[in-house]
Amino acid sequence: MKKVWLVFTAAVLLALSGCAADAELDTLQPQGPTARDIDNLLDPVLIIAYVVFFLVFGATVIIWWKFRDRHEDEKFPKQIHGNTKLEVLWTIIPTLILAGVSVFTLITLSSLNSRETNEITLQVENESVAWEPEVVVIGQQWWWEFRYYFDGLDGVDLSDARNLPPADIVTAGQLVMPIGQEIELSVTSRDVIHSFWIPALNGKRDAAPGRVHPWKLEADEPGVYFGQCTEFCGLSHSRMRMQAIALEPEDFQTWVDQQLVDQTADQITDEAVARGLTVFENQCARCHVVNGVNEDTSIGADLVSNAAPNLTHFMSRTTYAGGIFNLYEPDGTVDRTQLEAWIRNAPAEKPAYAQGRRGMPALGLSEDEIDDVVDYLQTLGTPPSSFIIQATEVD
Amino acid sequence: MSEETTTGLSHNKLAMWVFLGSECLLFGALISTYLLYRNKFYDGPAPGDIFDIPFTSVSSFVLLMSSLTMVLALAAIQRGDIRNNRLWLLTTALLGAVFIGGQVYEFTTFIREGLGYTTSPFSSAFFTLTGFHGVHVSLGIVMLMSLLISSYRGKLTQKNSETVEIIGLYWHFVDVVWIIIFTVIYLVPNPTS
Amino acid sequence: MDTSETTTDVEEEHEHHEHPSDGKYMQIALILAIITAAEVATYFVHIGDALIPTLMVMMVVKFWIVAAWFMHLRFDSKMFTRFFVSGIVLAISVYFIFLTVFEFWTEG
Amino acid sequence: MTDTISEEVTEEQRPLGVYTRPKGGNGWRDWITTVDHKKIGILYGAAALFFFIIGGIEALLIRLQLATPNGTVLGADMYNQVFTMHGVTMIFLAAMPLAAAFANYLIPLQIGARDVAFPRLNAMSFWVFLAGGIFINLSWLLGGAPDGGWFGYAPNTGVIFSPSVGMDFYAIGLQITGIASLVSAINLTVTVLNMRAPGMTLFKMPVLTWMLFVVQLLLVFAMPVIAVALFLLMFSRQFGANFFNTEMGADPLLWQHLFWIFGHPEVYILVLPSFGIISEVIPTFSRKPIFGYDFMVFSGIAIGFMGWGVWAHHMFVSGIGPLSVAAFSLSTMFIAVPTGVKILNWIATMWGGRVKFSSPMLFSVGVISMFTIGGLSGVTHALSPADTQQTDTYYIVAHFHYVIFGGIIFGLFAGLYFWWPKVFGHMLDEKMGKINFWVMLVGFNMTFGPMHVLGLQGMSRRIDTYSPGFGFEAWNMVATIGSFIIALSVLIFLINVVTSVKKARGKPPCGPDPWDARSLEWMTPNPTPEHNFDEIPTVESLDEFWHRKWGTDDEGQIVRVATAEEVCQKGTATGVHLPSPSYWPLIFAIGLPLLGLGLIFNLWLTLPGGILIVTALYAWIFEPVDDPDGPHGDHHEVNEEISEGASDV
Ligand code: HEA
Ligand code: HEA
Ligand code: HEC
Ligand code: CUA
Ligand SMILES: [Cu+2]
Repeated sequence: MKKVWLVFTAAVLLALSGCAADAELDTLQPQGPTARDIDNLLDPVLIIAYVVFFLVFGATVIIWWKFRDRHEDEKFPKQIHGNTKLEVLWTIIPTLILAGVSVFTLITLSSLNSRETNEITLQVENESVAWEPEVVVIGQQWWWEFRYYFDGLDGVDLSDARNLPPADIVTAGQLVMPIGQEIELSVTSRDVIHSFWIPALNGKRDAAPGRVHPWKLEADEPGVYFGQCTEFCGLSHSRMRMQAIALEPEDFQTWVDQQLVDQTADQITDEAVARGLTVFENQCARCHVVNGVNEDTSIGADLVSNAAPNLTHFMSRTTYAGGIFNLYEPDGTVDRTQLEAWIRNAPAEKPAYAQGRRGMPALGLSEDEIDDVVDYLQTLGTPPSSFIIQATEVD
Repeated sequence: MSEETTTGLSHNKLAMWVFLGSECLLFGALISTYLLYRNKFYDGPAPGDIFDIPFTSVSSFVLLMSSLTMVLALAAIQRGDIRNNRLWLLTTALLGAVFIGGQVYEFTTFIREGLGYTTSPFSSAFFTLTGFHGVHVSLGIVMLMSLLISSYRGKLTQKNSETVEIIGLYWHFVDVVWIIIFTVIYLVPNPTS
Repeated sequence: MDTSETTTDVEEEHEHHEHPSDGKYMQIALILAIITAAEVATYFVHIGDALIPTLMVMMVVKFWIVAAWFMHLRFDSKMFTRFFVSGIVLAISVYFIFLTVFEFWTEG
Repeated sequence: MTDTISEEVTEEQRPLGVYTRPKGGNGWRDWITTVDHKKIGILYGAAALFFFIIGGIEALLIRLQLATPNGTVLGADMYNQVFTMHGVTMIFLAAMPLAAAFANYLIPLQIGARDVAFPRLNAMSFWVFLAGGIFINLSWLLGGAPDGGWFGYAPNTGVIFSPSVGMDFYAIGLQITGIASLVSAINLTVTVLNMRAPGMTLFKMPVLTWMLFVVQLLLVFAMPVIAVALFLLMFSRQFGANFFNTEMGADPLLWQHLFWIFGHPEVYILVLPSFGIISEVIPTFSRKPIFGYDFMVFSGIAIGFMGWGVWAHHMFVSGIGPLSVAAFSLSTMFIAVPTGVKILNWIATMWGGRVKFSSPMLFSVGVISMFTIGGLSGVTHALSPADTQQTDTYYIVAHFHYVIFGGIIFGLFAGLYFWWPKVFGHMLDEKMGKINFWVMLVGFNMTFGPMHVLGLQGMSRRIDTYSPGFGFEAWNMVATIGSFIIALSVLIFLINVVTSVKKARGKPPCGPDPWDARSLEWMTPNPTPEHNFDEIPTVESLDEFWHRKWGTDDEGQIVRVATAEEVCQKGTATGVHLPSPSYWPLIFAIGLPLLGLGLIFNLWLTLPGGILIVTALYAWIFEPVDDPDGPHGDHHEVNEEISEGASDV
């Protein structure tokens, strides 16, 4: 029996020491300074924990071998009632250990809460803007919205997340950020409590309605960093995922440039796309916004959260519907089948309450309409680089 | 009580005190919830707009005096003075009823003035807190009336004065809770809209 | 095992002191009434910054008087006081922290 | 639920055996009207085991769903109900009542009393608990179980976000079981303070009684907090109150604070009974007194006390601000100190002893090592920055199953094996008990050990499915297999019970002292007679029973001074005045769920509920204290002195 134990602990140890190379959500493989701080705090404490455990466990093993009663007589061992010195000792030693641990905890905690904002210079519509990287993160059932205000958040009232002032960039599911920069997040929610979490970059922070919680992210290297909503938020909580996409500063500038372009109808030449636009205007525009087609964000008032993903640059994302579907195959072609299935009957792809008022409803479109609207969707935005598309693959 | 117990205290009285200890956390939670929400009156009336301090002062005074009559009822039964015991029990119950009457009046006035149970977090917290207190007082009245009934059936004598004492403890507790509510909820300056 | 100095045992005397007379109760009630009047007076007479501390002091005094005299805690077993005070102290400290964590005191 | 397993054995032979009560006659009536703390204890135990299996089956469903990625065993909606009900059932309907079973059965016996202070209230507590448990589970049939998680964070539990009646059942059902806990806690508090045998000072009470006493105090002060939280939820759902309506400026953290102010003391409410149990088992099988009795008692009190100042460690990421986080982070860490004192004292008790690893002892040693793992992972959560990575992942799930299953369920099983002969008069099979333990140990570690890894690899909790590719597949499969091994071990336990009952049938009860036990409850014969003690013993020391059996000779050697049979009372006293049975506790309890159903479905239903409650209360008050035809109603003056104790409430 004891062998089982040893093998098991060995396995746990191995796994803990980072054998699982492909774990995209692994908390023990930090990819940014904050996550690294946290990891550095945890690791030594894990070692202390192992030591304490093996002391306790070792003692029971010794008792098993040494003090097991092998006689069937009525002899008694020495009757010891206690020992005050020992008691004091094993009160003080853990206290000291924990006092030491708490010092490091406080240090890490304060660095976790410190803010180090560098302004970066961005070109926004041919103007140079000094931007303190700040992103508003809004959770709702069951996807995330990210808003960029290049004039800063000072004048932006975030107290009612269902009714936010227009932003320069509104995107969903994927937070795009420059590397080597601390990005300040303002996390809030439009309905219930969610929790925003990109394990490789930082711990999590709850998104609560009516409250704005500060948080931050920083990545060392370009890449796609996966996350998952971790506060239970109802039916599709497990299908509320997100990614942070970290780009080189130049690539980030390119992304910003692309996001600032509106989708006006006069660019459309293809007939199917034009028909798709009509479908969009008739069916989708009451919830979704495509800048240049419709503006009013409150049309989808029948949704509890009052908002659906902004689709202006839909194709610039690599996942959709709360980050659960990949928009592109690894070779860069669009996975139309899945997208059509989504538009055919979204609740069948991602559970939503039958009573509606959240999530995307099944709209009962004909197959032709679906085809057209997907054609139209495919014109929205510039596809990301193949590096991002490939990094989106999980395996 | 003749019963011998380890501490020499009666089970019933000890149980009542343990229960009152527990009630402290109940009312504490309700009061804190109220405090948290006293500013959250949304579109409805604010506490400062709507409270009628003179009126509440009178009903607070009534409840406070019911504590006196309660203790007099106890003193009477402990002396074996059944007649005065009944008198004071009845007075206590009546004073309690006046207080409850006042509360009902207060609530209906508030509702007329636009402060319903669902008007705002403030209104929900206010009605819940004072409602809980009111239910406690009402239960107290029921218990006092039961005492009176058993007194008229000849069951309440000097020997079981402890029953009166225990119900008295409950009654006084409900009174001290109101002492807190009256100060913290009514007298401390209230926000207005 | 040192068990001689246990606290809550038979030894604990529960001698029933003479309870106060009716007259005494009336006096106490009169004091309560006067404090209440003073409390209510603060609504009409403005005393500035001292208001809240004054109110709190009066509230605590009233509370204490009712508990000590009407509820007989002064005369009764310490055990009762212990439970009641535990409840009160626990409630006050826990809910004080609770409100503090909401930044209740600083929100104005 | 117990009388279905009854057997045809006459009452004279087995006055108490739950499995051996006569079927015919009014056997079941005896059970539903009983006010005997021992029967109520047995009822608690049976109900708790029943709910444990329900909760366990829910757990197995969870594990089946998660065995492979993109699982299809349960849909998302069903999954959410199942894990919520698993948590609720296990915590409130299995672990707490199983502890209550021990508290009810053992407290009066360990302090040398004939019953609890308020026998009828005690019966009421049980029936109200059962009514609440059944009520919550009725939701499966009446429109969907609760689906907001066991801590039901607002506003996700509001009507908009949780439109089924499930959360109504949660709010009202837990309120009902809460009443049961509070009443029982007051009852047992008074019992411990007021009904100790002569000479039994507080510091001669067995550690188990001490721990249970601390638990009752925690319950007394913690239940009202959850009561308020549940009222706020109920009023919000039923009457549209705005406590959690964030559109009007309400703060969703209000619920979290109230829940966890209760919730953290709750986890010590759960674990302290188990700590108490193994504090009885370990000295017995080490043949040594408990090491550092005073420190054991005081650390228990310290844990209970400190448990009130740490609740926000469940809220490190909910946005309470860095200062609060820092404060709660530190307070949480230092709870490890008194807990460590306990662990080390148990080890010191065994150290240098002559340790017999019988099945209760195996489970106790299991607690020491498994709980330590859970406690240590708890300390890693207390590092608030690290907890931002851990919270709401399977690393937390691993933590709390290690403390709960490793700390509580193992401890309760130790207790079941240890006191089974006391309660039923026959032993459980030792060999099967040991197999039971080893299978459970392996299954347990296979199930919950991998969850540490899963959590650190980023697997969130409360997800009905996960995608392949994140590295979750292998460990989830291991965990699922492990959970079925646990199920097997529970099955072994059940088989052990059945075969042991069969084997014992017709045989005389086992001896009075199968384990060379130490505390007062063993001074009554096995199974305990209805009146407990023939004569209330006078207590001189901790481990009174043991000291009456063993003395020291001139050389300081321990020698037997009396056999257990000699020390043990015969259980033959007659004419002891015991409180009479009553129907009203049960009737009262039936009223409550009706009231609840009325609030949820149709207010008219509250009418019969209310009538039942009021009738029961008044009948209760006016019911004669003694049933003239009752079994022990003979009220001789002579017996008056030993009839002390139970009040007529
Ligand atoms: C029986 C129940 C029980 C017990 C006893 C504990 C004990 C502890 N728990 Fe646990 N806890 C739960 C049940 C329990 N917990 C549950 C159910 C949850 C999750 C609720 C939910 O979200 O659903 C939870 C969650 C939980 C969290 C929140 C995690 C999160 O959601 O983010 C935290 C954070 O600090 C925590 C900490 C602790 C600590 C520090 C202890 C300490 O008391 C442990 C102390 C013990 C030891 C440390 C081991 C022995 C000590 C020694 C051998 C001495 C030497 C030690 C050192 C020097 C370190 N627990
Ligand atoms: C006392 C508390 C307790 C106990 C004992 C358990 C026991 C178990 N729990 Fe527990 N669990 C919780 C309390 C508990 N749990 C809580 C509070 C939560 C959080 C809920 C929430 O998030 O809201 C949780 C959540 C939780 C999850 C996470 C769900 C999620 O986040 O999505 C998982 C997943 O594996 C799990 C698994 C298990 C397993 C496999 C067992 C096993 O140990 C169960 C073993 C028991 C059995 C297997 C029964 C065996 C008996 C039989 C099978 C006999 C058959 C007989 C007949 C057919 C007649 N539990
Ligand atoms: C009633 C509101 C509503 C209507 C109408 C609607 N949608 Fe949606 N849509 C949503 C919501 C809400 C989501 C987010 C769902 C989720 O991720 O859980 C969504 C998500 C999407 C997404 C994924 C976006 C992303 O980045 O995650 C696409 C693409 C989409 N909808 C296309 C359409 C099209 C095309 C139509 C019309 C034919 C349409 N929607 C009509 C509400 C609506
Ligand atoms: Cu959003 Cu979970
Ligand atoms: Cu906790």
